[in-house]
Amino acid sequence: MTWSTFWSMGGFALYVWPAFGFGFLVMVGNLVSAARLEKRARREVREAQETQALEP
Amino acid sequence: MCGQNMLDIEGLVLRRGRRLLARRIDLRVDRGAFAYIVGPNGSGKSTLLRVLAGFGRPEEGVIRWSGRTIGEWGGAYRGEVAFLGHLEGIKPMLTPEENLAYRRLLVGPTGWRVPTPSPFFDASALPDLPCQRLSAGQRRRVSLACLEHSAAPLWLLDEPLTSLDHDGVAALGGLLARHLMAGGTAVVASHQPLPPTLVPATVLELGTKR
Amino acid sequence: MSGRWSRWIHRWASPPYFYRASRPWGRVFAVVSFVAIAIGLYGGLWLAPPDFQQGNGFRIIYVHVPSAWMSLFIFVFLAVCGLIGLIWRIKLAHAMASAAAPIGAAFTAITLVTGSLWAKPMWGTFWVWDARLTSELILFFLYLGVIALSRSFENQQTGDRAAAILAIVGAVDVPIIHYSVDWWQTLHQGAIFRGNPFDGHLHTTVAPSMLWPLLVMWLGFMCYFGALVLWRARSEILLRQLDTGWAREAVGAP
Amino acid sequence: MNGLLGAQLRMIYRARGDYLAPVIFYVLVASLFPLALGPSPRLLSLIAPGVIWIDATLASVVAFAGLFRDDYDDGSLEQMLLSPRPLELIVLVRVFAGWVSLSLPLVLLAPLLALWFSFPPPILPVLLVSLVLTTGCLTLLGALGSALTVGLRHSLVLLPVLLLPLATPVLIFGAHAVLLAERGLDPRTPLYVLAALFFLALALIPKATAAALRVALEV
Repeated sequence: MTWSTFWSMGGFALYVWPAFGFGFLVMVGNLVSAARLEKRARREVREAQETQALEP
Repeated sequence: MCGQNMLDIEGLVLRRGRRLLARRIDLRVDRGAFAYIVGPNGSGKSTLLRVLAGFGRPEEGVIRWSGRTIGEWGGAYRGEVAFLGHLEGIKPMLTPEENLAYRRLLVGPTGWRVPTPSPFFDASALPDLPCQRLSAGQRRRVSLACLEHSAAPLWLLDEPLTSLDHDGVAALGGLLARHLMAGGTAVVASHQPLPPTLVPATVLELGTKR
Repeated sequence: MSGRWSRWIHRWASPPYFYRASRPWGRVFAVVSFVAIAIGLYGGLWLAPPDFQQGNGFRIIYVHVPSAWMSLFIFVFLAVCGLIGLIWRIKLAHAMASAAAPIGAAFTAITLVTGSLWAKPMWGTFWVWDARLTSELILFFLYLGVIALSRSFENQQTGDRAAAILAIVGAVDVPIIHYSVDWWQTLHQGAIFRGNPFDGHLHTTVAPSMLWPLLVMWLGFMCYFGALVLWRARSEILLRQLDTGWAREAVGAP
Repeated sequence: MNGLLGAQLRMIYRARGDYLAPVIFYVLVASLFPLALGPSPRLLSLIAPGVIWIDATLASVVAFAGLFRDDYDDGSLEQMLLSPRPLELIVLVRVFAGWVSLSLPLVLLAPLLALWFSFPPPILPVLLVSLVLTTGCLTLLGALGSALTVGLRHSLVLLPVLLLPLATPVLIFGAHAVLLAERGLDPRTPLYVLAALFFLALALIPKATAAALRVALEV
């Protein structure tokens, strides 16, 4: 397996790399959405504390 | 020890959505007596009655009926309770008589009894039309007629007086008095003043933070 | 025995304990998944010899097959969490389910896209109503249904429990869908194409040098799912316990 | 239980206006296909099984979206859940009444559709049997969908998303039973599988529907 055949994937580069690219993109996207979910959760907990603090 | 037909609520904390309602509720209603729940709108009256009927679970606290918690009662608890909510619970396309017959099928032979000596709310006295064509007061009378036939010992009534006329309120007074004399128990939530004949064993004020 | 077992469940089912204890486990899974995927890619893309029939195009199976497997596994995971949540009323189970659902949908999407990217060189079109791709497509709609249902109630608990019921019924239906789509495909076998390269590959004895990267990738994806679902579940359990004391401390201390 | 069924059927008869709507929907959609694809009998008979089954599936979603909605709105759902009788049985009676309200007209209309789509008459019995089993499964699924979304206002959009993936096996076997019959092949295999699916649904779905109703009222 030389570098050149590696990149060209024996002529299938047009299909192999987008497939792995899409897979990688989605799996990283999952991480981003998980981080955003955590930020939202922490924010809502803080908001809940404030509203609770206001009530007598 | 809790006697037969005795409702005992300890340290009940109710939640609606994200708000905790009222304060810890402690209530004991003996056999043959009823509790009267008052309080402004949104103070949790309806939520309390729904939780007592098994719709929804309290955040904390224990509800015991005749010595056993609702969890211990399990499915059998359904036969013990008659619940009258904001909604009448009757089918608009059926006539009053047919609604009574339908409720009898739902409740089954054990949960049904013929009111003696004479019914306070007589379905046959109402016009024989589909209930959707009756007035709100008449529909309320149909659902109270269904309640009258219920053999369930625990009655949970949420705003039962709405849209009742003067002698309707008196009739409800008589109905509830007869149920209590027969050894039943009840919890009533209402805005309107109760008929003078009914004296609640305890009055629970919801909505004020102790 | 059952004492230890139920103690283990009660310990893990308590949200505060889960919130603290799941963090180290999440890190372990993350490291293992990173290493496994790296090794799997190296094995699959570099070491494995090209397939005599499909040349290097077959390498797409190293992302297609593990993600297809994950999409099925996670749906069963949803149903099991739903069952636990409904029967024992463990709030954490519903949090795990609503954490896992989007990940499962993502893996199903990966399967569909990589599957069609594989179909193009083999049959000349991106989409082929092949049995596996079709049932994967239906599985994708099942995922969307479960996620949509769980988010359409303003009372989160009702949403969780309704989605749990749908996930359980869906999980019972998945094998039926697979069987019916397979039967449907054999009926129309002649209509679309001669052989089925998917089948050709998986049932014949795959050379070991091609097989081990597949298993390593599978391990990598499982650990990736483990790390991610624990991370998302921590946020989901916070969202379900906003007014509790432990949530305050958990958020207070970063 | 037969009393309960009698009451349900009387209710359907009384409110027959909104129970006929799905049937009219079914016939209307079926009549659109010749307009869209041209009247040639050969083509129509080719696509007929697919058209009838997709049409029946959509009609059942329309028909059963509000199966429990009316009970929820007028409060009788609360009384149903408080009834000491097993909720699964009450749900089953409700489902059977709903099935009668949709599938009986559909089965009676089958000859009309056979005419429209130039079906060869000998396969009408296969069409009827398959239609009865298919509507049976679809009614059960519709009841489950209605119970899951009973508390929601705009469930007509959500319901198809929930139901159609679950209904695909019924669609495949239902349509292909008639397809095979049309080609003169033996349609018994898909019919047997369809019957098996129906009984599986009959065993599982009422339990799930009862659980969904309890979830909706937080029992």
